[in-house]
Amino acid sequence: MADSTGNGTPLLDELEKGPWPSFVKEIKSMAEDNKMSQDLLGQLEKSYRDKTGYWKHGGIVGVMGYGGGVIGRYSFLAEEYPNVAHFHTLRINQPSGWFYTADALRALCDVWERHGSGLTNMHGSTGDIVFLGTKTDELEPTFAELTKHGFDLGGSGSDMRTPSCCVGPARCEWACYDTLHITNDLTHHFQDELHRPAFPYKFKVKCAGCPNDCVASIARADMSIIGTWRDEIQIDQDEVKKYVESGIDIHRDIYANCPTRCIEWDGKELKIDNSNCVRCMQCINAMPKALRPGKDRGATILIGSKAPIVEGALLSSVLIPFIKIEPPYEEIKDLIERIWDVWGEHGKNRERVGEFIQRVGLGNFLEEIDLEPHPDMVAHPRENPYIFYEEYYEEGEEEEEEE
Amino acid sequence: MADSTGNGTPLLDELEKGPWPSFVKEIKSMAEDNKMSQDLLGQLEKSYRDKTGYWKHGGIVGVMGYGGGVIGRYSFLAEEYPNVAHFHTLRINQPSGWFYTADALRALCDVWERHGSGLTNMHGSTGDIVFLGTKTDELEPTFAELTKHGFDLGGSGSDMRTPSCCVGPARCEWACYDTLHITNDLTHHFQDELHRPAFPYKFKVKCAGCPNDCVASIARADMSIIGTWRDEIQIDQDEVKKYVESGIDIHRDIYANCPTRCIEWDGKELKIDNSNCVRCMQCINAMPKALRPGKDRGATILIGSKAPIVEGALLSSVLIPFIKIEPPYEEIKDLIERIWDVWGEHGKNRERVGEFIQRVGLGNFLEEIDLEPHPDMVAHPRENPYIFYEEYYEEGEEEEEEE
Amino acid sequence: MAAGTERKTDIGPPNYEQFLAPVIKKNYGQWKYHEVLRPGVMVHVAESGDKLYTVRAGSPRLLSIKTLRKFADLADKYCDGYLRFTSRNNVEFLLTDEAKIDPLIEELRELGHPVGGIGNAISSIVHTQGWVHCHSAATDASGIVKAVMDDLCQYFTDTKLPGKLRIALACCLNMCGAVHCSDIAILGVHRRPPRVDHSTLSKLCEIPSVVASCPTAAIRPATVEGKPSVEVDEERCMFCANCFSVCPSMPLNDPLNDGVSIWVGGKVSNARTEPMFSKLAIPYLPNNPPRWPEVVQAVRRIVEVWAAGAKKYERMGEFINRIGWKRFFELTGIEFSKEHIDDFKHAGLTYKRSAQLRH
Amino acid sequence: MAAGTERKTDIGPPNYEQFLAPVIKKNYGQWKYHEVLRPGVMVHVAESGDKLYTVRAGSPRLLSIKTLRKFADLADKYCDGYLRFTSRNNVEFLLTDEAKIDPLIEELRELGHPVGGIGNAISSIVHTQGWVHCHSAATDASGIVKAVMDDLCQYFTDTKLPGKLRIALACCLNMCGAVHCSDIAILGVHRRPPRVDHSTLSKLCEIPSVVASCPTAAIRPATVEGKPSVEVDEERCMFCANCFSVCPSMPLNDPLNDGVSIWVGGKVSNARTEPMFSKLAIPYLPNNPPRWPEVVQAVRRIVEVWAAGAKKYERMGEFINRIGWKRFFELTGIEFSKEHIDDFKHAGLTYKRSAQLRH
Ligand code: SRM
Ligand code: SRM
Ligand code: SRM
Ligand code: SRM
Ligand code: SF4
Ligand code: SF4
Ligand code: SF4
Ligand code: SF4
Ligand code: SF4
Ligand code: SF4
Ligand code: SF4
Ligand code: SF4
Repeated sequence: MADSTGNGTPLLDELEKGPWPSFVKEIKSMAEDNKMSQDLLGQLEKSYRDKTGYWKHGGIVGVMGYGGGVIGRYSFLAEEYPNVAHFHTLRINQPSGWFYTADALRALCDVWERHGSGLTNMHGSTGDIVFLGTKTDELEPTFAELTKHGFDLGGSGSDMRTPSCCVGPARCEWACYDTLHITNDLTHHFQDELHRPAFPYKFKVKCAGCPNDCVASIARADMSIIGTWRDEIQIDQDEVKKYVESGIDIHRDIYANCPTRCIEWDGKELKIDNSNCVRCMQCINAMPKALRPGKDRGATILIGSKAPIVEGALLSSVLIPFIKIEPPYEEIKDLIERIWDVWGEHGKNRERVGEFIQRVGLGNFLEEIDLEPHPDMVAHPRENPYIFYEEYYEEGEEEEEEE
Repeated sequence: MADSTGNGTPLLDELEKGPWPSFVKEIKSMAEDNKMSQDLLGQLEKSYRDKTGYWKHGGIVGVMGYGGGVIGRYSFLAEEYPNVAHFHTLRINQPSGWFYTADALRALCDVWERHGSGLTNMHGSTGDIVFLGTKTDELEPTFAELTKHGFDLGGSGSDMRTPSCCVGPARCEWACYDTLHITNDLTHHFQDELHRPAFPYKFKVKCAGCPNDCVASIARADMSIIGTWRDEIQIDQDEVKKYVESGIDIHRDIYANCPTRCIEWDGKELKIDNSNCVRCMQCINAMPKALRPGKDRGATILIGSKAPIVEGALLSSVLIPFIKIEPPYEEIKDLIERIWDVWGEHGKNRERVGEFIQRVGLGNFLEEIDLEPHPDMVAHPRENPYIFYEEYYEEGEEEEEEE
Repeated sequence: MAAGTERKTDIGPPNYEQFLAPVIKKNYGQWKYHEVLRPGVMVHVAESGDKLYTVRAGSPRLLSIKTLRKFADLADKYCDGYLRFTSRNNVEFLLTDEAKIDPLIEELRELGHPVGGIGNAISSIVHTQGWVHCHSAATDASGIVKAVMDDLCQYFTDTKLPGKLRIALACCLNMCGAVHCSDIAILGVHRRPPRVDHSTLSKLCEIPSVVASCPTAAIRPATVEGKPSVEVDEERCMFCANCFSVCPSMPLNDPLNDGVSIWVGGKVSNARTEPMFSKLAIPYLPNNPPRWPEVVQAVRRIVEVWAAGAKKYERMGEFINRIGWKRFFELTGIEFSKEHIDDFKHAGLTYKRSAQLRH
Repeated sequence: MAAGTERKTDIGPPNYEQFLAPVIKKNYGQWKYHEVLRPGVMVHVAESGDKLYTVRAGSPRLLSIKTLRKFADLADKYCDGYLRFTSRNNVEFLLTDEAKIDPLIEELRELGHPVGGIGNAISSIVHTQGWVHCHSAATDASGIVKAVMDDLCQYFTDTKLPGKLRIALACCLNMCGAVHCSDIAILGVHRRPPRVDHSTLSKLCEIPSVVASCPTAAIRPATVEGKPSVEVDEERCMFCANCFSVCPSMPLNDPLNDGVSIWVGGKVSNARTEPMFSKLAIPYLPNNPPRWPEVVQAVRRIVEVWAAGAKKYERMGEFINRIGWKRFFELTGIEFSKEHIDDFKHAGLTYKRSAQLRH
């Protein structure tokens, strides 16, 4: 029996069956020669039996000079499972686009074999490499070995979180800017903000190369950078015809799915009214050989998405309708800093920037970060008549003006 | 000069010009032989000069035994314009559908000539005949003469307001129920609630014969009764063809305007997927000779619309997706009374029923008025995870259940 | 009232049936279809084959009994005495004899009542009391309506618009004109916080109700010159006048600052799209009586942009949704400003939460 | 760490460029189009004509270093050492030699990693820690994911679905799995108010922060057994656990009442429709480890209803919007209940405010 108490894991064993790869097999295979994994298995079996978790609430622990990157974790069942009495995770900043070489991967494995449970998440929900569980006194040695191999910790707590991005220009024909480069650049530029929590709450950045948003940035990032274009969709009419011949029904599959119905097809030529195209990607997705984003590319910057706690979930909302994304990204860095300044000063504790904007009002927020209001920032103008006109005439003033 | 001060009305005179009928002409023509109208003209000219109104805030005044139907009004400029020192309006309950005979109209005119300004609104925004301005001691005599001619006062204050309805079956081919009959019936049935304010706030009822909603019930009534049908749209295929011949483009004008795109046209036959038709009326509106609502008719009952003060404007929301509307309307009267009971007991002062429902939650409200939840009541189920599960197991309970 | 006569109450409105023309009674609920014959004239054809002609004429709504009597005379002359008013305050003459339509229209024209408003037209402007009768008004109602309709009258007597266009006016945020769902809404606005009349407040008003009336919690109890009263935090006031509704000592009327805002894109019908609220187009235009030229011009501009760009049937809001708000602001030349961005309770839900944009 | 070695900090992540295959470096930003060749295999063709083959394999996300080393070996053997992971935690092998695809897939299969998830398929379930690592979990994460994916594996290895289907799981309302915009979301829920540990609260937590943490103001300061603590008004608690996030003495974990809710119809992409939140389908299913049969069955039923009814490309939410929620509840056999009706802050905006209904 792989679990330390020797009681067996009849419940977890059930999860070794079936066609999908089994996390139980993963834990068991480590449990063969790693005590932490053994105790994890034991405690988890008990959780399955009792229908509850046995981990204690948080705990501040970390590596020297860093405020984030480690999630402290202690067991309620330390006596029964002493090897997971401490079971902290390390968040390790992934390379942009989650690209690896076999050697880099092996290096990570070697470090973790020496210092932890040997279990990982590839990757965590934010994008980090997650080293799943070790003792407090293994944190520094792990960190030292990681940096030796060129890896550093990611974010946790009230800091900038590890930015992430879609595969972008590395493998995707639709990338409207270099998602990998800017992600790496911003991450390096803001190392201090990533490692030393000093914000009201977490701040996540995600970069998607086009409106398909393969990194879910609009739902999961305080700042979402989503590629788009300003000019016309590139059309190869011959390829359109080939799609039609091979069975695509332009009316049903393309026209009827276009949100603004700005596509026309007379059987010979596909016409797009680009002034009314909202860059949704659908027609391009459906006919990748025939259609491509325009050539004048950049991104829309949106702000403020998050999970529901506490005021309800938010999607990011438009902050900059269109911007060119080019190194050294000064304009964007500057924008980010202006946002942090205002939110840092006026944000409440545990108030995400999206909630902050709702509280102070987008109009006021724009003034503070020095951006002009633009109709693209709203789904529609206000419906309620409660306008804060900011000035009014005092008696006598009007006459003065007329002089 | 028609105004009493003899200073002339140079500003108002400007509004006698132009092709649209002029309210100034109306006032002036009365001012020739009615002192109230004369002073109204004078005070209004002064308002135009000074860019402000000169009426005082409210004032409780009325006819014996009634709590509503009269809006008290006093002038700030009583010295200058003594004949509008009091200038109360009477709200007179219109006949359903705003139908009159010439004689009935003349009778109303005669009453108002004897007792008031001779000015009216045909009609007020809620639907009443508005007698615009008279003195306190003319109220009772006016009322006596009105009842003699078969007219009674409408609502004002925190009562049921004068119900109103579209022209319905009297002249419209789309009426899905008898809007005039039910409006008249409900008005008579609830006379007490109409004349003696006892609610937290006003309660308006409006009846529209079909989803075109020609009486704006969904925006302006605490209870909106909107005709609809359950079976299939009636199609006359020959007439469809005639419309096509005369220039209707089925794709552009009909299919593309159908909210659920549930219409098909193969050049010969128009097909409607009635299971997906949302009864919007568009195709019927566009081809009234070819299409008609189904035969199994009734109404959707919606609740809670209002103007923005204070929590923001509301449209009515679905309370009963479909109901047959047939005399003596017991089910509907009963529903209305259940609503009034709950709102009357728990509503705050000046809280409309729509605001009340938002405050206590639609789910709780339904329980109180004894209606089952139905998916048609919501645009979509909840998005936030903050569910009030109303019960939980105590230790030991579960085992008990299993025994 | 003569003594001895019993005082009648609660008799309710007269039964509408007595006011229905015989052709209506006969074909009640049996109408088959209708056709718009020309501007302001339509015919309803019954299953029985009977025909009912309607002639619709514009009205200022504020009508003297003299004019009403003229309508009665016309009804007698052309319609066997039957007429009605519409939910937008137009008057409708109900004829069975087609030949009488022309002479009726001629007489109406002479009386100064244009015939139209049916079909793809602008109908009368639903509106309110304004300076004619209300204490709350931030602007007049009838005056603006007259000036705007003078300017747009052609769209009433024609049916050349893409679809229906409904304009409404309310003279204060109470919105008795129910402007909140109109293609174009003209709304009187105050822009100066209430000026508290400390000398009368404690006599006329209940201080806790006054404090509770304010949706932004701008009102605090305070003792002023020894008297219990209230204080307004002007920064928080958005001029809703709800405090004034419950307390006469909190007037917001102010000749220098009162004026008009313009809203667009609301609708009520369920046709094609669901009902929609109107949205802010122009936050403020001055009160400029007697003819409010700025308002007239702004409304015309919006109507023209819509008339030129909308597809058949397309209401204002549907048109704007199709072209996008950015383009609406470009085409009308209206500036987009901070005021357009919602900052009330549900503001966050109006932010653009997608990357679907026109560039 | 050997003395004398300088401690390195703030070096940031390794530069991704060193991990890019030569074919990627050469054609970086120059891809022309792609094609899905078969389930789990696609090719990207560059302007240069170069081709890059991707083989995507499913992963439990929780991976031991032993498995990772096997991936590394496969990458060396078939891909010159290059591989990546996806935003949904699958592993992708990047090949230039088409001939190596089959043997690679064969080896992956032997290792127990099905190939698929590309195109119109279900991809891996984005998920979280659950009982494996988190203190907050109302359910396990990996266990449900395994059970559900075992059941749906066919939809991963096929591309027979109408469009993409994204499932996510989060083990508590913090939603680290970002389930709020998923086609199907599985969400762990607590259903019993926090049980206050009065003996530790004043030591471990700041009472004002605890009180302030509650969005429904259910928490009041109170003195219990002589100690400062807090009291919970259970009627007002909706089990968000935000109090527990700021204070360990307010645990909500409860074996009897914890469980799972199911949500549907969210999406993230801007394709066709704007991004949407997931909506409640099933308020509560019990925790039934190890294989949560109720959850597995409910998810399958929803997937099947969608798969049978959706048009090409149509995501779950788009499908439901087309057929209407009433029909969704009918087709899935799920009962519509009070819990489905929103009663939080913006609840009123979710009521059906139109007469556009299917009857
Ligand atoms: C490890 C990870 C889940 C995973 O299995 O992948 C995770 C785990 C935790 N999250 Fe998370 N979050 C993780 C990604 C997310 C995401 C997804 C994302 O980033 O795209 C979200 C939703 C998006 C967002 O940011 O809103 C997320 C929203 C939260 C929240 C709610 C925050 C909010 O504003 O609504 C909390 C609660 C908190 O911050 O107090 C939270 C708190 C936590 C804590 C620290 C528990 C706590 O209350 O202190 C969890 C530690 C678990 C553990 O013991 O390991 N976690 N958390 C993810 C980070 C891995 C990584 O770095 O790659
Ligand atoms: C006369 C009329 C306007 C008109 O010119 O037609 C009118 C006039 C007044 N309304 Fe109104 N309302 C009138 C229809 C409406 C409508 C439209 C409707 O009924 O379809 C609305 C919007 C719909 C609604 O009910 O929400 C309306 C929403 C208000 C409100 C805001 C109520 C709210 O809950 O938001 C107030 C303020 C109040 O109740 O304190 C209000 C208050 C008033 C008062 C009584 C002023 C006040 O604050 O005390 C106005 C008296 C003016 C006067 O001196 O004559 N009036 N009021 C309408 C009634 C005539 C009739 O009986 O036919
Ligand atoms: C007479 C009147 C009912 C009444 O009881 O008084 C009426 C009568 C008719 N309406 Fe209406 N509607 C009347 C107010 C309304 C209103 C209410 C309002 O404007 O405040 C609406 C909702 C407007 C909105 O959405 O904001 C209304 C939305 C419609 C529609 C839907 C239009 C649309 O495309 O959105 C139709 C269908 C159509 O026009 O094809 C319609 C169609 C009709 C028809 C054709 C019905 C019929 O078959 O008889 C009638 C003549 C049409 C016309 O005027 O063009 N009626 N109609 C009202 C005339 C008001 C006026 O004087 O102008
Ligand atoms: C590899 C990956 C990016 C990465 O950096 O890791 C990726 C890669 C591609 N995505 Fe994606 N998407 C990836 C996650 C996503 C996500 C994020 C997520 O699922 O959390 C989304 C948003 C999902 C949502 O809306 O909830 C996403 C929405 C799309 C769409 C839009 C689909 C739609 O109809 O809504 C397309 C277009 C398409 O499929 O035609 C797309 C298309 C593509 C293309 C075809 C782009 C290309 O030309 O290379 C790539 C292969 C498609 C495929 O997997 O079927 N990708 N894609 C991610 C693979 C995850 C996985 O292992 O399954
Ligand atoms: S977001 Fe766009 S650019 Fe990035 S991988 Fe997806 S489809 Fe390609
Ligand atoms: S990208 Fe979207 S909006 Fe633009 S033309 Fe294609 S389908 Fe239409
Ligand atoms: S609401 Fe319908 S039934 Fe009533 S008049 Fe308008 S179109 Fe006719
Ligand atoms: S009534 Fe409306 S939803 Fe129904 S078929 Fe006609 S256009 Fe479509
Ligand atoms: S809208 Fe305001 S000012 Fe106009 S009548 Fe109504 S309450 Fe009076
Ligand atoms: S006008 Fe409205 S916001 Fe201003 S003080 Fe009065 S109630 Fe408050
Ligand atoms: S969703 Fe909740 S329980 Fe799961 S990892 Fe995140 S914080 Fe922990
Ligand atoms: S779980 Fe949420 S609602 Fe319940 S007491 Fe805690 S913070 Fe309040």
